[in-house]
Amino acid sequence: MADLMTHGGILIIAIPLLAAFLTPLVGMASQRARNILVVVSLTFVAFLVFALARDISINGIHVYTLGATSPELTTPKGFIVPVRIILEVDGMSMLMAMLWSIVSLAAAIFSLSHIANETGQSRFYTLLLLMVAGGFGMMFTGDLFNLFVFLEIASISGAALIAYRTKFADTQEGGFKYIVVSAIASLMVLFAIGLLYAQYNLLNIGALAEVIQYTTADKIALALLLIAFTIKAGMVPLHLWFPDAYSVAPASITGMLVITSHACMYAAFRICFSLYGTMLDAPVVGWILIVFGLLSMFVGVTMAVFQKDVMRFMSYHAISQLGYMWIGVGVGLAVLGNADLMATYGRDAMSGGIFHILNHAMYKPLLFFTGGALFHMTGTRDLTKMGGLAHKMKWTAILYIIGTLSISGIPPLNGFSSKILIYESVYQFNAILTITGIVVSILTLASFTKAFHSAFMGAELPEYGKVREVPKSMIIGMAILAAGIVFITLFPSLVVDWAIHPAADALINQGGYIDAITGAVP
Amino acid sequence: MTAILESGYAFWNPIIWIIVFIVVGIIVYFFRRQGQEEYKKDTDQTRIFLCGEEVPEAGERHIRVGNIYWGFFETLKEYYNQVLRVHTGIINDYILWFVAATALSVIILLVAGLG
Amino acid sequence: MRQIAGLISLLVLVVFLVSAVLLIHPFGHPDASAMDDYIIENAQEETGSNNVVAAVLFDYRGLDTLGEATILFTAVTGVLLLLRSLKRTEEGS
Amino acid sequence: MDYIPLDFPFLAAALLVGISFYIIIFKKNLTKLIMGVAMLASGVNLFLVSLGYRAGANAPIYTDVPGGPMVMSVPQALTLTSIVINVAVLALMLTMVIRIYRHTGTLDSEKSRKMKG
Amino acid sequence: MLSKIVRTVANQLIVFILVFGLYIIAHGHLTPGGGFQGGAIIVSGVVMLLVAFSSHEMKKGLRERVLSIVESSGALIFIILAFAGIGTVFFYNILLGTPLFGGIPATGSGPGILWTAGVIPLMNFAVGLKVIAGLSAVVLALALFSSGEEVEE
Repeated sequence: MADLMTHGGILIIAIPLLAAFLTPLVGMASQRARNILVVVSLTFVAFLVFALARDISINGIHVYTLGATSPELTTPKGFIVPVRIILEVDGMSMLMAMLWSIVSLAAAIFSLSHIANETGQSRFYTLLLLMVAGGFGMMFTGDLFNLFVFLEIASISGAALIAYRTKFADTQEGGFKYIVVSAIASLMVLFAIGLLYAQYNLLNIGALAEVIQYTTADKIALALLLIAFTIKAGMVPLHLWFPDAYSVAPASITGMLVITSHACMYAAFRICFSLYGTMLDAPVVGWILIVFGLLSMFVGVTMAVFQKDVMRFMSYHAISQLGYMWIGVGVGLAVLGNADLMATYGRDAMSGGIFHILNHAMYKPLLFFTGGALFHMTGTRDLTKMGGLAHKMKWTAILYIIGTLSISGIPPLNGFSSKILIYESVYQFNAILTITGIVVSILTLASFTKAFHSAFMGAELPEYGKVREVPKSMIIGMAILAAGIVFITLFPSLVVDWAIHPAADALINQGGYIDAITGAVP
Repeated sequence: MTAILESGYAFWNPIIWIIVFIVVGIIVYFFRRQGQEEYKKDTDQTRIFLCGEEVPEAGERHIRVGNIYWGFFETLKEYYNQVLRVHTGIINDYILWFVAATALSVIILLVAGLG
Repeated sequence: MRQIAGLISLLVLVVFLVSAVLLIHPFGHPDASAMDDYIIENAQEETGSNNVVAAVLFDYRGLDTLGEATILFTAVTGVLLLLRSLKRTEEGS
Repeated sequence: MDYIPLDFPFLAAALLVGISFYIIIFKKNLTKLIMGVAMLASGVNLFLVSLGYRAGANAPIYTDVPGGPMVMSVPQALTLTSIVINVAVLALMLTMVIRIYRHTGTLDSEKSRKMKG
Repeated sequence: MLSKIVRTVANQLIVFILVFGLYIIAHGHLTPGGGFQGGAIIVSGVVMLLVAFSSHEMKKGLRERVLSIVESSGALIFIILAFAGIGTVFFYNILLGTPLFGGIPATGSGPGILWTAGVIPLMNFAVGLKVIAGLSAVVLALALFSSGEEVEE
């Protein structure tokens, strides 16, 4: 077990990769064996993630130097800077990895029935596993160029999966928009990495953070990195590709894309807090994040009320919810240099923002899955054509209600507990933020009520006479996420103490992140 | 208690809420039990009564999504016109926004560095 | 309107990119080179490879190369997935 | 030549990025847009590989090398990785464009769009 | 399908292209080149054949399914070689110092010795295999699709 944990970080990345390379071969022999391989490998990875999370909460930051003679040997003997790629896993990466493991497992189980009638299933699962590996790589890596590589893995596999249903024209369009935006954003990330490399001859985030000067070239690099990750996360006004791509993907993939969006957000936070950290002009960058957050919250929700396509409607809500996280973390960043304000409300705001990531990662994929269940049964995403489906799809309707109450922040569900943390702490920074948040929350409830009414309520419609409940594996996929929601609802404090505060502290404490790389120098 | 969430100024306990919900549920159930218990299916007891008018078909009875919140959209017409103008759906515009945002944030970062 | 906004923001971005590349070290004379010097000195001994670039690719930065091979694999899978024939579904439905 | 004045390779890379952004923003043809992305990738790759150049140095390969300083090897490895990644991206983009053309019969980014708002 | 002259010349040339590509792959740890570059050279040969003969003819000898298996195997060999070092650390060069490719050249300039560099030549071969199969599959699939033929699932 201790050995397993020494190699935990890389195993979590490498096992999905290994499974992905095996999937096409196994799939040629037997479809059933392939499905078992996918689910078993993802379950094993989820187990490893939780074991590693426990290990990190006891032993602190996990460092793994690839190809060295020992995993802890971050810099070669008698040398000052790291040369090899280093995986660095702290509380924040661990939180992201935990929710990614749960959502990817749920999505894989959901897919078993959801795409059962399509061709090319082996390739679908291969890409799904590659996307999982790419996401874990983004969360765990401590190296800038490696971050770029894993970002590309996640985006390319995501784009191919979005376009999976090739018989529709809009899927191709959505996939194309996604891959163009991803390619350009990641090339700009690469340009910024080049700028940093040219000045400091380093690629490791921790080692760079120690020597970074915040020169003019560094500022330009920061802007390139920040905006590139912002467009990948999908914040207003850079969100335009977001609903196009999310609404056409198979529902299981949409649920996973939400988390890749969170992973890009994580990368942006990592750049701001761990790479630039105290060198940063903190209030300015904090306000940039807050403005993105405010715009996303408001424009996202008002556009969502307007939508008639159920998946598009939910993707605009995803944009709106991302805004809460950026506001929470942005307020934390704005007071980064000020220890007093950080203790008064900065840390609480960041905890709220990060807690909202966790909650959103549970209820938004759940809602996308229910949208996918509706599409699976009715064959349309158009809300105007739906109605009365609760008569036939009771479980879907119940799971949809859980998701709706959670996303609108109705007590006692988990969405409320993170929103109250954000409201109370952000209020002390600037009252407008809280007021916007509450208004957006009300509009969210209103629009979800509307969608619930038009899809589920009312008399049974004659054209949906043949509709029945979705297959079991889809229910299980949704139920995993619903169980997560119920758990967080019942034990908010447990979750906050065990996962959220360590994550927030890991971002705030830049010194700890640097020390894990360079502190071990003899 | 692992359920109580301290947020600096207040606390949040889902258990209390759940207890309240259960109590309210019991009360509601109590009142509901006072009512008539048996209905005969497919008689006038279970049919929809609409002031004696003829009840429309299921498809026409359902309020479709486009008709909900009509007043809201009417009030915010100006805003929606502006916002929808941005959502062109053309991939070139997406990249234009990206370039503009990058340029703007570089300017902001450099100007803030001067002052 | 769109033309003007596009041109202005493009111009601003290019100006900043040009100034950024002029602000870093002059071409051919890098300022810092600690990591690369270490690799050039020790690559032969540590990896046994005469080609230092191959040593970097497969040893020092092996995970990048694994990722790169994975991306190629992803793209090939994606292309074959998207170009697949849809015969079976058409027969089924 | 052991010294190239005025950082020409860097400038060329930055200008290449600018030109390709112009193509991406103003050309409505999807194939041209892909060409723009390819040029953008070339610009970034040129920038990366020129970062590691040292005036008058050899390639970092010890097989029968005449001696003297060597250019940095990490940027070359990064560039190689980046080139392969961009090949992969281009292949996928072209596939999608072929599919879009099959479905809509046009390559214009405005005419072929199905989704807006 | 192009003229007979082109087809004959292409048939002869492919041998040289294969040999050159394999040389580049095998000497990846000694001279400029490696798995990706050599693989790309061989794929250029495949493209030449594709131009000379039609995609329809090519499909008789080169099946996407086979290419897909080869590609997966290449990727598997690569990741298994990386996994082999996990007794120490992932990506640790286990073959260094063993008789198989285990030699370590003298520091500084010297003639290239093939039996050096541990797992690096093997990884080069794995990557080469992957690139040849993968890019050939892409080119073949695009050619088949644009000429209106079926692409295997």
